Amino acid sequence: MAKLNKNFIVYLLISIAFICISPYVFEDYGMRILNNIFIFIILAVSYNLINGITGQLSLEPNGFVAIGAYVTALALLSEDMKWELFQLEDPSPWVLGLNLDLIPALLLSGVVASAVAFVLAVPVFRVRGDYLAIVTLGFGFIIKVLAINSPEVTNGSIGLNEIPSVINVYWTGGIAIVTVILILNVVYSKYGRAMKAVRDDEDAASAIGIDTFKIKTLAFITSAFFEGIGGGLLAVLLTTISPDLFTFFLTFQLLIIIVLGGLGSMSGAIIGTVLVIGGSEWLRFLDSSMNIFGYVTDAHPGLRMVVFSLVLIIVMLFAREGIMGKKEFSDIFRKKK
Amino acid sequence: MKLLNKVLTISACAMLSASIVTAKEVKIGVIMPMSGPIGGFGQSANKGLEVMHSMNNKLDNGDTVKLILIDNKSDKIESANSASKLISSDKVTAIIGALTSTNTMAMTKIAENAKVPVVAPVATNILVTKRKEYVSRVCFSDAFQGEVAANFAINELKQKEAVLITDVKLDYSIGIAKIFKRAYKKLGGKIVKNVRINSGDTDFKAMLSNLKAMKPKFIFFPVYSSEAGLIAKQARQLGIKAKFLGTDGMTADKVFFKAGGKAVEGFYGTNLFSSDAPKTTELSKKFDDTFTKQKNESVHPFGVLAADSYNIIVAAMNKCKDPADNVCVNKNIRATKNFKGASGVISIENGDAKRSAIINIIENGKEKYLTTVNP
Amino acid sequence: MDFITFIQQLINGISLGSMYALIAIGYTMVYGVLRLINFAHADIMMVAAFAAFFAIDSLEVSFVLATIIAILVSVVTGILTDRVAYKPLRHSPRISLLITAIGVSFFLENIVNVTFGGTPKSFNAPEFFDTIIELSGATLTPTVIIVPVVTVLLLSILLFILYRTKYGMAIRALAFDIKTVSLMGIDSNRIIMIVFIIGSALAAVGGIFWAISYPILTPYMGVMIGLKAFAAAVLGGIGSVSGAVLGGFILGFTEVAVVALYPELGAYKDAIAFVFLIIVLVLKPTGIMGINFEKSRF
Amino acid sequence: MILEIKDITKSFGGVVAINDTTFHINKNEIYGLIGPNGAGKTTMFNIITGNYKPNSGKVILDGKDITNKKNYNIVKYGIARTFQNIRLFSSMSVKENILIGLQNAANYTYIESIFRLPRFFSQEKKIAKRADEIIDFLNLTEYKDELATSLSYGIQRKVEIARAIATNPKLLLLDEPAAGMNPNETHDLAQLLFQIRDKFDITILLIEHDMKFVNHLCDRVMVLDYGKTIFEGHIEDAIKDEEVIKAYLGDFKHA
Repeated sequence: MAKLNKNFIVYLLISIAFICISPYVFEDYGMRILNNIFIFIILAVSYNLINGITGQLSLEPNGFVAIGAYVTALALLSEDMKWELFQLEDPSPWVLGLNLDLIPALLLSGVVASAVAFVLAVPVFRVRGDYLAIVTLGFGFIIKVLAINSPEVTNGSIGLNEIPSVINVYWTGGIAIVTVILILNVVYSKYGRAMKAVRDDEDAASAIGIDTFKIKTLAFITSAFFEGIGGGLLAVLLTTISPDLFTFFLTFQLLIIIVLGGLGSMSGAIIGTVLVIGGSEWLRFLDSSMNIFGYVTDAHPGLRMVVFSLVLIIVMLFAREGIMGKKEFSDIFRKKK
Repeated sequence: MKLLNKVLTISACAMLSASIVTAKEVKIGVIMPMSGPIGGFGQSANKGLEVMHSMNNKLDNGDTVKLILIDNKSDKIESANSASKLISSDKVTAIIGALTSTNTMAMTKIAENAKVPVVAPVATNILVTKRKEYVSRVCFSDAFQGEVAANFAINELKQKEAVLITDVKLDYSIGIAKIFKRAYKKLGGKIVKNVRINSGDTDFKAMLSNLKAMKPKFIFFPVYSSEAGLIAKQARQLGIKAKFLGTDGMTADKVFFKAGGKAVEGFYGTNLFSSDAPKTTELSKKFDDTFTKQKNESVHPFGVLAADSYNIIVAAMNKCKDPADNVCVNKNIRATKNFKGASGVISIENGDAKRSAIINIIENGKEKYLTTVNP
Repeated sequence: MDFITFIQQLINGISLGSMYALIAIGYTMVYGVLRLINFAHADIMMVAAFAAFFAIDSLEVSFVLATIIAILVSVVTGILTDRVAYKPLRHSPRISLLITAIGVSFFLENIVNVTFGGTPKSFNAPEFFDTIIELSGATLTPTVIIVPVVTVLLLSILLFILYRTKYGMAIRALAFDIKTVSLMGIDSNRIIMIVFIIGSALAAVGGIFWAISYPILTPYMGVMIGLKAFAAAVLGGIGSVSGAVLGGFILGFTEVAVVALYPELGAYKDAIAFVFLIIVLVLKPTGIMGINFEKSRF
Repeated sequence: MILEIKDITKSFGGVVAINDTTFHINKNEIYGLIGPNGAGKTTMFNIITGNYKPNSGKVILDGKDITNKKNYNIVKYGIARTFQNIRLFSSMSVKENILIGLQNAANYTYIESIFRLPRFFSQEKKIAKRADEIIDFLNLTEYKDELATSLSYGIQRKVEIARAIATNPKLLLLDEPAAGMNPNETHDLAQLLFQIRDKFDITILLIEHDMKFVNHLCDRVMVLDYGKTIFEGHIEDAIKDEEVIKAYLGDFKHA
């Protein structure tokens, strides 16, 4: 434990230093990608808690991110702005009344997302394995259908605009660091051990006195909480949200991130985020026409997505441990000793 | 975190090497959904842009215009990233895009902050240009089209009772429907039924069977081509005999005609442009010919509008001493008066295009020009 | 609702339900033998529809030949999916298999997107399917008769195979216990391949019916259909072929009934399948046909 | 009397696995459950540990009826078990596996762990110390940080027993603890079980096929055959019992 902490503090200081100097190093585009990376680190690390640590393949993050995004957006928009934005129906009274600062708004996003997760846990964890995947996938769709069909709350498919952009990299980076620390705190506690036990062998875990339903629900709620916060940050970063932002594609991206990084490793989730979000920008050349040894190919929009799905399959087939396996940065140094 | 640096450096290098400058050139960024759920629309729009660019890629002062296309995968996050990249790394002077209103609104804030003009080809929602200094569009807004449709229904089709089919998943559809409802009622019409569908649905038979029992005379359905084609086909299968009026989204893709087949005969549609309409501008004819020659297909409305977005930016650049001066270019874009574009005559006021609408009727699987409505 | 409309809606429900049923069978069979939700199954249906589209539009072959080509293409895709992506993971944790299945699903969607372009394609079915038959007010097209008849026919053939042939016995045995079957000298991989062939062929038939009824194809068309068909399979009792068909019909009827009786809920139509799914999981995880999870299947 | 099994019947789809069985185990006893394959021994274990619900009958632990309790709660009442095919947590070290057994001994809440409140540290320290004690007692110190599933069979058995002891049980259920061990290892295991009984003051119920082992270890045995009790008492008497001999077809000759 002590050793882990010492290493951890070094990483923490490096990260803080990096965040502090980043505005002087990167231009706008770089900063935008960096903000994206930090938000996706929040999402990936919390997704990894339920998916990698607890071993429950849930496909719901898009739903929780959507809840978080809408709650934060509604809390930050002024009453006048709401009247102006809502084109289809008048905003409902509690939507108008919801008016908070950024931090309480983000916390509320997390709380609402985890409350929904709590309600959902009952049908989801009644059965094991694959059903979890399909129910959570369905839940993501239902959230979208609700967002589209509740214009008095969400402004329907037009969505919400003009969300005040009150964050910068210190916010996204800072919240990402806090999220990583809190989730690591869960992982390295008796609850985290119980989650891993559930992943390794659910029957044995139960036979050793672990209430597996409770543990899975805890992981699910915690993960939803931070996904909600990440969603809130995403809304503020983009300044506009609509239901089409929260499709299964978002979940798929997170899945690639944590699989590539190594299911169950928080460090892996961070590396995966940098690779996938950064790499997705870098791989843009795949979509445009290419000049390969004088032979000019046609542009193939969408080729990037083919590459990503292939990466996912190949990692699963040939390198199932991903980049980090189940290890963390600190473990690598410990092995060297 | 080193890795991040590396990735960014590599991507920067890749971008630099891709755009080695030989002569002086001005850059226009293009953000289009080339893949993802609405990738088809982006691809159609981009074709028009390519053709227009091949016809005219020089400014009056001899500078070359370079287009930098970025795929936003039909996604908001990507749209915002793309705008950021175009502005801060590629240093573009103006941006064309990003097709749908929702994706466009994800990038306008970034452009607004950087004072880079955005010209939206087909983002029709009224919010897109509202309170924006640097955002303009060449299409008319949902409000105008909704009014045109209501007027046409009452005055020309003489229909006082309408069934309204709205695609709740589509901001475009709800935008038009809302204005239509208001205008139609004002003119003495009555909406007898308001039906909601979801784009992506394929089976409308249950909904249409219910409608059939009502024996509707007139149906207004501001929806996109796929759904419009399927609704038309299934309505015919069920024996619904009503007059249908659609909007520019209906005929936006030829899949409407193909899938609809015989069922779409006699449908009315409001549009910005019709390849059959009398050519009001010289460019319109020329563009039409070149497009057909190059792409071997007829012109797509999204393609023409993308081409006109380009034309208006180029015209604005020609009026500036330094064509790369984004503030000047924006000023001139927003001062566009009676511009004779490929899609017709366009004036821009407060960022919104003032332009005439056309009404077509579908005959023999083609749009046939009926009338022009001026604003 | 008057009687004619009622009959009309009944017909609508039957034709929609049979298509869900055809696709649900594939989910239920693969789940039976591999305990895997084959996320790529609905995309195999999409591939079949595109193959038929390509054959008719570009190769300009007849509809019948196009159907055969589509079935062959989807069967090959199904076998390849199993051999390349699933077989190496037979003994790995289930989560790996599921993630791979999601990857395969995305891969198929995007490879079709890149190959054919993202614009929706219109499927040219023979004129025959557009014939309108009028029956005292209610109207039919030949599809609404052909689809349910073919579905029931295929189901009967499938049940015959499962209960009366050597391979069928092996499939059922495999669904019961994969380890024991391997010990008994049955080549389980071969049986799994047969399951994929049957499932993919049925998906192809479903895909072509879908393309005839709703002649607009997109690379992402399978996503929603797949989710609904899976929900139908769970509703009927996953692992049971007859249950899948029953579930498909129930879902089809419910969707039609909701739109017909409560038009204002029409926009929530897509959520119905998931509401079913959640209700079944809470009340009776074994589904209507009630097959015990750890006991026999089919 | 620590455990009382009263008239337990359990059937699976018409097949009776256990038929009206009654027995009891005294405190600090080592009790053997023997019988041929399919006799219902493991089913009995699963009933005691709450994995199966019996069709009728009662399980009473230390005077408390635990018949229909959930399996993870039964651990709290004081019953721990090992499995026939060892089930250690594959991603964890030996120590972590044992810490899982100490799960309920660590007394802090989820919130306390998220925010690392003081009680987290004191409790974690407490269970880490306890885990080390158990590890030392079972001579597992050198394997402490190894991945549990990478160790030899015999060691894995010991780790599994250690994990069970960590839950602080009154009654320890061992499902074929000597399976796959050579005579030396079996002997050591027997000694270890005696020590465990004495040091941790617990009662042991075990299923075993190795009659020498049972003979050496068990105070009393019960012989099950097709769900029926055919003998209960001292092992020496069991070997002489005709019905037992018939059931085993001479398996006892080696004993």
